[in-house]
Amino acid sequence: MSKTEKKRILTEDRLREFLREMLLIRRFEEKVEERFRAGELPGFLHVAIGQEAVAVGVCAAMADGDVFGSTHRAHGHTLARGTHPNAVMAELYGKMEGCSHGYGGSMHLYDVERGNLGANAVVGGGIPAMVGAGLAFSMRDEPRVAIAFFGDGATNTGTFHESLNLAQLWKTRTVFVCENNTWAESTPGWQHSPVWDDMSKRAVAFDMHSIKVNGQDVEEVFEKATEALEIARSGVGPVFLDVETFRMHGHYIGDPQVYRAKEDRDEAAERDPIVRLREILQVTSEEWAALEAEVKEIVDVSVEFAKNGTDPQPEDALKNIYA
Amino acid sequence: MSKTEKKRILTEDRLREFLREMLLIRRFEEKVEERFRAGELPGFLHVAIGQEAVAVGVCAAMADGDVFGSTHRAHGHTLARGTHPNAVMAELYGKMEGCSHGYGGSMHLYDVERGNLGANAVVGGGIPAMVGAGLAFSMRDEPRVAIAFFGDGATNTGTFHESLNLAQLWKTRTVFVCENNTWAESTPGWQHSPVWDDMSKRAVAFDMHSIKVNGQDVEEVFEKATEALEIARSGVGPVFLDVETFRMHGHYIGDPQVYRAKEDRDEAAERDPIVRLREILQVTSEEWAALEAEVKEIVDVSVEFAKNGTDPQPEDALKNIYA
Amino acid sequence: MKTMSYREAVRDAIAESMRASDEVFIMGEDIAEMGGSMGVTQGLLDEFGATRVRNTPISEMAIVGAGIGAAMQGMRPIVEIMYEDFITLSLEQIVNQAAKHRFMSGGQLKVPMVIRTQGGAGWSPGAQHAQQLEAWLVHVPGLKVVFPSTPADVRGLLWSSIYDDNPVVFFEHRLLYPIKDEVPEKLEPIPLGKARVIREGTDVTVIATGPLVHRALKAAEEAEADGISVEVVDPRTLQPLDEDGLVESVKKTNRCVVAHEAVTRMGFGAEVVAVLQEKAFDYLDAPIQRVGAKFAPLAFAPAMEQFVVPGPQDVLDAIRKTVAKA
Amino acid sequence: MKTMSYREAVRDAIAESMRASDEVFIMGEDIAEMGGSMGVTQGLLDEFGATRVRNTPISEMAIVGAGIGAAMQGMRPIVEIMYEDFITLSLEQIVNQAAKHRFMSGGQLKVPMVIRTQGGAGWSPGAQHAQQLEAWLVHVPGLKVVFPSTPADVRGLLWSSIYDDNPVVFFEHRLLYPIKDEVPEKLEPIPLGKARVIREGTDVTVIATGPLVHRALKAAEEAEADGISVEVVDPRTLQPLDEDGLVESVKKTNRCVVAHEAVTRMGFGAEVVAVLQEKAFDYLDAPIQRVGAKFAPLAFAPAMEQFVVPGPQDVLDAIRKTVAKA
Ligand SMILES: Cc1ncc(C[n+]2csc(CCOP(=O)(O)OP(=O)(O)O)c2C)c(N)n1
Ligand SMILES: Cc1ncc(C[n+]2csc(CCOP(=O)(O)OP(=O)(O)O)c2C)c(N)n1
Ligand SMILES: [Mg+2]
Ligand SMILES: [Mg+2]
Repeated sequence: MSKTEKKRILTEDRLREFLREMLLIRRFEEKVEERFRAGELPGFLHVAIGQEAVAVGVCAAMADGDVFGSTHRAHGHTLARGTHPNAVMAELYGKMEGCSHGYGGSMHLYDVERGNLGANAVVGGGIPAMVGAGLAFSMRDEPRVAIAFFGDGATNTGTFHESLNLAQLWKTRTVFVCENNTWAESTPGWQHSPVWDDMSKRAVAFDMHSIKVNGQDVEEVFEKATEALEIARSGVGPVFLDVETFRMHGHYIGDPQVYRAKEDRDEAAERDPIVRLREILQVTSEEWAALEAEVKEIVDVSVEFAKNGTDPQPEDALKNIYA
Repeated sequence: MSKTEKKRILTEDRLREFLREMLLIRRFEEKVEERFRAGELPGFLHVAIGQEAVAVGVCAAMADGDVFGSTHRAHGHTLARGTHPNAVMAELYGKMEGCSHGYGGSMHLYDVERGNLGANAVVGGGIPAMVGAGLAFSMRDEPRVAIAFFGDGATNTGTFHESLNLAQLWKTRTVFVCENNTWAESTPGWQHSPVWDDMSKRAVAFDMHSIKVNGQDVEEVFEKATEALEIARSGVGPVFLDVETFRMHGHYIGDPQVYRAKEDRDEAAERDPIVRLREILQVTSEEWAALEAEVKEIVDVSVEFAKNGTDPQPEDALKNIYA
Repeated sequence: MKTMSYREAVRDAIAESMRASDEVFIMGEDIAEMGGSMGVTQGLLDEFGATRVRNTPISEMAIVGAGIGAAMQGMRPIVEIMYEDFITLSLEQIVNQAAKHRFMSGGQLKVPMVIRTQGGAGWSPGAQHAQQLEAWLVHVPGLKVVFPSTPADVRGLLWSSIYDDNPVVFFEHRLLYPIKDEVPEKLEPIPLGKARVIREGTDVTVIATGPLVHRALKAAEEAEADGISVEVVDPRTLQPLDEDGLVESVKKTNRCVVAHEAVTRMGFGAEVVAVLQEKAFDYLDAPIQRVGAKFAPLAFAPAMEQFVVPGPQDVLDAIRKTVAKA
Repeated sequence: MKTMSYREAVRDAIAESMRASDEVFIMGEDIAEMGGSMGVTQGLLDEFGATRVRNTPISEMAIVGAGIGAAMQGMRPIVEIMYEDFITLSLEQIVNQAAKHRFMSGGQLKVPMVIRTQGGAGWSPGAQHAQQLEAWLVHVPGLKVVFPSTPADVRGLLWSSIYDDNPVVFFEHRLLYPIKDEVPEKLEPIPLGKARVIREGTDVTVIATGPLVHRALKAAEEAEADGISVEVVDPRTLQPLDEDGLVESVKKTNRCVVAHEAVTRMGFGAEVVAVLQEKAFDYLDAPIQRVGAKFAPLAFAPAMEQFVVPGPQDVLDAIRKTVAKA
């Protein structure tokens, strides 16, 4: 069955909206790369170029009141869930207008109002909290779901396994989104996991319902995420989304990727989810140019916004430690 | 196929030897219970009454040079591997003649000469060291195996999962012996694991070879352990032994088991591995009485030995901290 | 006033808070049917049911982490770590997650949870069931750390910890559970961050925590016979630390002993010494003496164990030493 | 003498020991093809192959635990924990296992391994990639703890740590890696447990670790301009601690500042203060000043970060304060 023939549950408008969001994330992250290389951004950053369809598809499937936890690679999830690009960019510049008010940085993007309970710089570290949030929803019988994003590398942490066991045991309202981009930093899947092309086995070990997802197809991501969220929301148990995706760039910005074969990079580039959707939607060059212009404007504005943002005062460093 | 018809790979003599060892462990542990209740033994202790066939079968399958790590429930493994009952009992009494010279106690029995690298009071805590020992054997291409004993409860620790992943990934010469007695302290299997009657799933998640074992049948334990050790020794990869067994007594000595239904205790008692083997071997009452007498003598002597042992000097507490 | 054991006082604070608020629930290994390995939570399952009294798998990382997530969603979880030694497994969650979410989010979140744990030597538990690790947590901004020594204190402080909007690591001590003492008729919250003068005196201040409070009281009585008047102060909350309360006492007595069961080296006493020598330098007539476990893992054999763990005699020796100094 | 960066010095010690002994091997996340997240292990894979230079899964518990098992079997593993913050995940293995096997077995076993890790603020890594946690390990009998500040020291001390028969937790610092300095032509082992006087002086002793050694040297120069003669001493090994070496210096100068990048509260400095106030009480003319990070997780924005992390100015202020005291 060719992709375009597939029965569509999404309207073309909705798909175009997805395309716009994915493109926004892509251009945003490219700008971040550029600004980092220009020496404007403190710390170190990870972009998710190539993985936009996962962020957009999963976040679109969430409902108001759902919450999620992300990883060191969090820009896409955060933008896709509706945090304004200005707030994200301002955070990367360490400004008070940032979504974590300058306290967090790229690896600690929060937006609690929109259910973003935090990106996490400890691999696997954010997963159990989503079990606990899902537990709270179950205990109070609220139709809400907690979503944990993490990578293939994270499935090697003990935290991950303990979390899955607990979630399945207690039937917490949790969805686990494993973004398997086949890399953990410089370590390829086959060097970190005996079974690295089928992460679902790690969920099945706990009898957890698992769904395989092509992470380059935003429509499929959306459909399967919707299904997963419905199941989890109903209270019958958590769901594992085994998402196959591609990291088109380095692990961190500036990563020379000495460890990665050129073919692997090329392959990743060929699976670009944006190119794919653009083709499916048969977007004309004019439409595309308009879209690019619109997105560029938003990204440029975000940089301006961020640069004009307010630096925290030194003494602010001692605030927000205790409630 | 009835048990007695089964093709026997062990001679009757060897089986009788197993019976003797199992009985020795049983009577030893009963004596330990008695002496603990009499207030003679410091600390707190866990007996493995009902699980003797696992200890005897697995340890008999080991070769010189093999090593193992045990748990808080370690008397059986230690005795089965050949540590003298005197040395074990002396350790429980905290004497210098003890197998850990009074530094360890029941939960920290060591006998490095016989490959016992230590019982561990942290659930799951001893598992990764057996991966590392098995790694050393692989790196040096030595035909030796490292065996990790642990319970069903331990399979919920992150340490366990990380260890299995690493062992399988690196094909370490390790055998994992999961003694599933369906209890983690007071917590029944169904309260701690979504899949609690088939622990092999947790190994299969890493593509590890798993073998199901009836832990009440010492012959089967020996056969399957032998098979597992052969595989691991050859270097093709680690093996998981999914052993079903029964804890006939409480979690610790003195445990009133308020949490446990009478039926469950009765069922456990019916699966007594010693009674079973005695029947299979059709041991006569006279033979049995002789065996009991022999074993009783050994156990009684061990208590005498232990009581007459040397108390460490207080200042010895500051020795053996650094090499 | 009525009488309660330390164990009952912990249980009472948990039960009262669970009666008062649906948000409070408790999870941990073997806390339900069995009532906890120390019997602390006995009866709670019957009263509150399995939804709010949750037996957990042996997953020290995930249960603390689940507590964090539930706390972020407005619950007030109490997570029990059966022995302090196993808190080593949860530290990533406690230190990198619970302690920092509020800060890293720039104040958007709070994590109101209590991590209860216990430990302690003196009954031959061996090297992996007796460590006292409270000092580690005191090093971590974002956490509160409580270590009460009496039934009344543990009851009032646990209540306050449960209703504190921050992650609180709450240390109990195995040998304190059976201790009985008077407690207020009705539970009275005790604010975190306030030291308590347990015994007044004029010649030397003993700042002690947990079981050492009781050992210090014994030592104080013996010292009294020698004509040495000993003041015993229990910080109770180690973070935030009532520095003023401690300084005040030392300014009065001019001599000080700091005592805890944890290993002396890099133990909580080091911090107390560092604070006092700075804030009360001119008042100190003698070096502050530290009393704590000798530098060794805990051996099993009782004779060795006793040698390492500080007892009343060690406190008394330290008192005498500090008083002897001209 | 030749010149090496701190990074090269670490690499050189590893490579030399791997050349010298088959038992030495290294494992950690991304240490192979990539050469480590800090580039420390670059080239080792090429020289020693994938059997001895092992990329690992993200399994901080298992890789330390595997190191323990290999060490028990006569290997000398070096396990790298990419950031100190993640050592929180390995503590059960380090503290309950590595540190105690020898003791619990009554001397039957030894665990010769090195756990290398690094951390440090000053480049906006955020709250989960910058903690300095060396104090925790100093609290644990059975471990040795090393924290070198110069290329020569890191080279000689890492060699000694690798050949030490005990588990050694070896702290490096992110900002030290590029620092270049003279090192001996041929690697010279430096014994663990010996402090080093880095700069002689007579008015005040600054005891500093890691990056604070360099910041203290800057401060010392500025103080010199004010006529204050500063001695800078680096303990280098925190466990065992060269107490005599530190006491000796303070007995000479009568004043002391202790400085590290870790949070001041319950930091390593507290222990140093506690030791010195006891052993050099009569020699101290002023309270010992502590310099360390302020009590906060590390904020991302540079202005906030700088405020929290101690710099040369903080050391200088402390020097002035201690000298000002009559
Ligand atoms: C516990 C822990 N160990 C190591 C690291 C360093 N680290 C950061 S990202 C990463 C790789 C993560 O791989 P994966 O989970 O697949 O996510 P991806 O980077 O592919 O998005 C590593 C090892 C960390 N942040 N946390
Ligand atoms: C990490 C850790 N958590 C909790 C405990 C307390 N504890 C001791 S034994 C035990 C149950 C272990 O169950 P299992 O692994 O099935 O072994 P069994 O007791 O059945 O032999 C628990 C919870 C511990 N020792 N270590
Ligand atoms: Mg990945
Ligand atoms: Mg069990």
